[in-house]
Amino acid sequence: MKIGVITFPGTLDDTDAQRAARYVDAEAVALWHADADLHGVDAVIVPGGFSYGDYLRAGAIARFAPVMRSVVEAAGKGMPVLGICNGFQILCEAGLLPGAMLRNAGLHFVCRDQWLRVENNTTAWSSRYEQGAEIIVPVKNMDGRYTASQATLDELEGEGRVVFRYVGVNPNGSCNDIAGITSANGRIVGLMPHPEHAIDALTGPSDDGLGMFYSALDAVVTA
Amino acid sequence: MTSTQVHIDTVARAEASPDQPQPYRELGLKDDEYQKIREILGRRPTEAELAMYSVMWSEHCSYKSSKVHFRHFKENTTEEMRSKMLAGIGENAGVVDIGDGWAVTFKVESHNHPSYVEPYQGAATGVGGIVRDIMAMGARPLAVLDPLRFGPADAPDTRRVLPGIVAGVGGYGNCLGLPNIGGEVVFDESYAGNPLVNAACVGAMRVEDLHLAHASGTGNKVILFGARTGLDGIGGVSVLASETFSGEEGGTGRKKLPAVQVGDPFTEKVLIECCLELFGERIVVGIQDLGGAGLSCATSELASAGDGGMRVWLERVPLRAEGMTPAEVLSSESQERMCAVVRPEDVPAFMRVCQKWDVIATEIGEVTDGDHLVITWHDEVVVDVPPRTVAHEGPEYHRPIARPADQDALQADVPDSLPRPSTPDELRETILRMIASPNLASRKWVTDQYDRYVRGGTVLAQPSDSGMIRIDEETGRGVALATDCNGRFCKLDPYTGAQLALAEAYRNVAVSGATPLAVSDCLNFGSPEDPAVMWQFEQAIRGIAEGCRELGIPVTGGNVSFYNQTGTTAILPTPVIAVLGVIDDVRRRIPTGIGAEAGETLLLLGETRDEFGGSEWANVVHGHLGGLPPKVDLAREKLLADVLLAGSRDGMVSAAHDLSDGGLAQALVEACLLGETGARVFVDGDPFVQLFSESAGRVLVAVPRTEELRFTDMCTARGLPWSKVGVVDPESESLEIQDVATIGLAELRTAWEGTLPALFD
Amino acid sequence: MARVVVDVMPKPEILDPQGQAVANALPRLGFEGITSVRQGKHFELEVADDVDDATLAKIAETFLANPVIEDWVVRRVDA
Amino acid sequence: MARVVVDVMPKPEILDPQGQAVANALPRLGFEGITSVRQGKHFELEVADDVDDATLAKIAETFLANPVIEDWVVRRVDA
Ligand SMILES: Nc1ncnc2c1ncn2[C@@H]1O[C@H](COP(=O)(O)OP(=O)(O)O)[C@@H](O)[C@H]1O
Ligand SMILES: [Mg+2]
Repeated sequence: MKIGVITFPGTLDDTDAQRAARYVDAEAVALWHADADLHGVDAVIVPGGFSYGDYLRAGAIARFAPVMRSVVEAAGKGMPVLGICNGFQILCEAGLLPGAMLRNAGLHFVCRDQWLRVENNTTAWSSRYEQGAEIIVPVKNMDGRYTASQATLDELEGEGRVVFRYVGVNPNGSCNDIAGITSANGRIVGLMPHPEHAIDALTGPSDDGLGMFYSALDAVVTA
Repeated sequence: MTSTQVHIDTVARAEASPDQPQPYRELGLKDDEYQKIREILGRRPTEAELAMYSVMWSEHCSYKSSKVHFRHFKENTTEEMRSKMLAGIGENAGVVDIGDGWAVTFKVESHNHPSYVEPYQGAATGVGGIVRDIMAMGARPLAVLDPLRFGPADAPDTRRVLPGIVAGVGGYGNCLGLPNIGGEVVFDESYAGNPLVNAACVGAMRVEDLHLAHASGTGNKVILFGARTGLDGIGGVSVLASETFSGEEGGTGRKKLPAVQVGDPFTEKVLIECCLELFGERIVVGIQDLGGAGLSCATSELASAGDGGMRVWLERVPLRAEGMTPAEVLSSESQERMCAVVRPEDVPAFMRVCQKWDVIATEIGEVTDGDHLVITWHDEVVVDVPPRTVAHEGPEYHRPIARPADQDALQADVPDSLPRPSTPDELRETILRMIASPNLASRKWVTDQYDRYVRGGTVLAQPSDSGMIRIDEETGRGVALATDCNGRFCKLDPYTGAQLALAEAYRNVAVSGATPLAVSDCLNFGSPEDPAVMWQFEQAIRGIAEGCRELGIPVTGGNVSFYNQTGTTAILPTPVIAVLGVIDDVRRRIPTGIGAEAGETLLLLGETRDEFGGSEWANVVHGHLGGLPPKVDLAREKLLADVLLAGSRDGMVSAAHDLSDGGLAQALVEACLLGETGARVFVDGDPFVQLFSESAGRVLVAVPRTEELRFTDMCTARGLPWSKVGVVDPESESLEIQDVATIGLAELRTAWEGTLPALFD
Repeated sequence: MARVVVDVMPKPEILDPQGQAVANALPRLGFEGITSVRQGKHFELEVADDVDDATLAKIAETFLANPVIEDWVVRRVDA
Repeated sequence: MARVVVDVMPKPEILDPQGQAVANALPRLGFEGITSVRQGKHFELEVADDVDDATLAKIAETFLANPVIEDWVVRRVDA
């Protein structure tokens, strides 16, 4: 099982996402933004960071990278894709997921250990969790306030496509406390919190994030 | 020749017009300094040379007022201490060997004055600058810390300055992908017109990859890479360190435009990755960051530290602005630039790596076999100087030193007669008031704006006593870092105060289970032309140097920031000390919060005396500063560190928290809130003294019930005083201090965490 | 060479905490009478003469603004 | 009620990383002919009729912009 991890200029959590892949015994494959070749990976992670500085708008420039064309194409064929934080923003900008991210309601960068509820455990990235499980994972971002038109929100809620929801505190003013959503087919997931920082209680608040990477293994094997 | 070149001041022109008046005073040079330059060159300097000397001979770059005092460091560094250093004072940053083939480099820098003018960008570029210092050693930057000082928390200007500075530190560091693992936030009236923004960075490399900033090897190429050079920050160094910085216009040496640069963390992130790939290819002979004084500094320092000769074609420098003069190109402080020395045959490989990362790289010069730095601008010589005279042989002053006239009165004004709380109600009230005071309240509002997780190696971060990162994923080897300084103690007695800062940072590292190894400092003081300030400075530096000798850990480098004052009133003397420690396996780190294991016993290590001079209690409750600071006992600090290390090695300690500002009460509240557990505590003797004294050399530890005897026996055997002060009570939702007060955790949390959000949201 | 300005604003129905923060701060600083503030982005482009309005519209819509959350206006101005 | 626009731009000699990022990206997206981009902030204020130009200028200078690194323009527009 090979999990590809994309590096754009300004990507920060690529080594962490690679480490997370290795923790579940997957092979982590580094993918370079300028190289359209996905090098035979079975799943792709678009990691966090500030691609191109996020100077225009989070994810706005990265989505045009050659590698993203290949990701969009592979996703169309059902490859599991996970967008974390800036990766989530990029997937939204690329149209793989609906909605957009705005500046946090508090106007500050927020880094905190965040409780999430697993609202949908049928996606490629959440099948290892119990439905309704509460997990603690770091959240850290400047532009994490998920927003979408009312119609889109209704659709997401109606189809059970909200995968993770903030519990307790909503750290950024996100609509409906949404922390993460999925595509209609459950193969693409984007979330603001960082499961790759919750793979070991030594360096994170818990190892609750590992479930997402294990889920991807299952998704690939059973696909 | 184009028309713009007609006005260029060349060496030939300088020789032909020896009497042409030059604006050296406006550039911050004194009459005798200017004369000295003329003597060195045997003629008047060109405009470009003048720009170069003026920035390099500024206080900030030349350390002209402080240099003579550095001998204390030298004289107090034993062979044994020296043996741990791979690079020391004089290099971009100190480097220590931490074992397993790893070298670690760390340094603290100040960016005080720009941060007052433009809080966000001033702080941001402060972080950017220190990170490049670490890169210039060949290391990968791994984490940052930010010791900060502000005026009164409720002053209107603090509301302008603090949020901007915090956002700037975070904005740059977060975007760069460096976890922020510690720092300080301190409020005092003396910083009102002059906040302190110190920034520290730590990085690591394999020992064999250490790079020093030397340009050697005739024929080697000098390559400038990173951002384009623009008109920003010109003359910044001389202005920011100039005696006339005080907010009012019109002084000499002050330009109309304050020198503030805008940082571009994205470009710096790419530059880091590019540099690391270049280091990996082993094609970098020498490297230097461009910080204050820009190319003037980089070229003269590289040449001076190497064989001495260098030739630079200045017109090749990629520019961002039109019509820049050679003097401007040389002194621009545009950020996110580096300068490397590369063998000619490696230049193509160098360029390939830069291209991959979209980093602009330009060959601007080469190493020559002469002993002059020669810079041309379209074939005309604009600089021809012995580089050592620019970079390393600047002026050196023996400033007058005088113990302040009011020092005796200050020390005589002891806090003994200040009314103290005595009834349980008063004590309870005092506890709540103290933990909510700006200097003791939770720093969460600040630190939640910093990414502490990025890179996945952060083992401890705020609010732990020290930050800790894993360096080696295989072995678990890591480092801990803490910065501290209590300026109030330093004001009362700068020698002891500086040693107390050293002791506290040392202790903070030790309570995390790491072994303290080396020291860096950032010495923030008022004007060196004030003999009273120079006395504080000399006392502090001697305190640090002699303290380090006693602790057996070397000072590997540091930074001096003078002219921190509002009008003629200096800031509290603020020698910020950073201590670096090593831990062979981060898995045995000691956390700060208690209650990880059921039934822990709480022990207080060390002795509590009636010491309230400079204490936070005297400050908060009485607005009083006087008397003497607490006694410092470095042998005791060493013993404490040894005991904590043994306790961590043998699994005898499950949590530890050092006692400092606010004393035992503060430590107990923090330990409970961080561990989210209650505790029952008993204090012997005068409860006020027990709870609020700030005696040094004390640590609160939690030990599992099963280890209690073994641990206390060890303390007794080693001669470390200890006393049992309570037990962790996971069932209880409160901190119960027998015969004093029982306060619910929720009430404590509201008091402790509410202050900064109320002030700054 | 032509000069083009693009202003990008959060859509009216989208909460604009940045603008709100400015609005809230003004009375504290002693400025009364500002009833609402919205904050957006302002771009100034130098554009070759052969870049037509359709291209500019495309740049704004696909890149400078995100139509999900933002409105935009493109204006040519005299240099 | 009056409508006031304030545009705040980085001074020409000051680095503008945001504008630069946009300018560098445009050719990659297939848009040629944009030779320079600067990015700043655009504020839209609703202002009571008794707020005079001097006050607006003061707001812009002391609060919306930092004169050390930014220029600004204040304009009244028709509602
Ligand atoms: N500006 C800051 N940036 C990052 N961490 C900070 C900052 N200020 C304080 N901290 C962290 O908050 C915690 C409490 O700070 P402090 O009370 O100064 O600790 P101590 O008294 O142990 O030195 C520490 O972990 C410290 O590193
Ligand atoms: Mg401390």
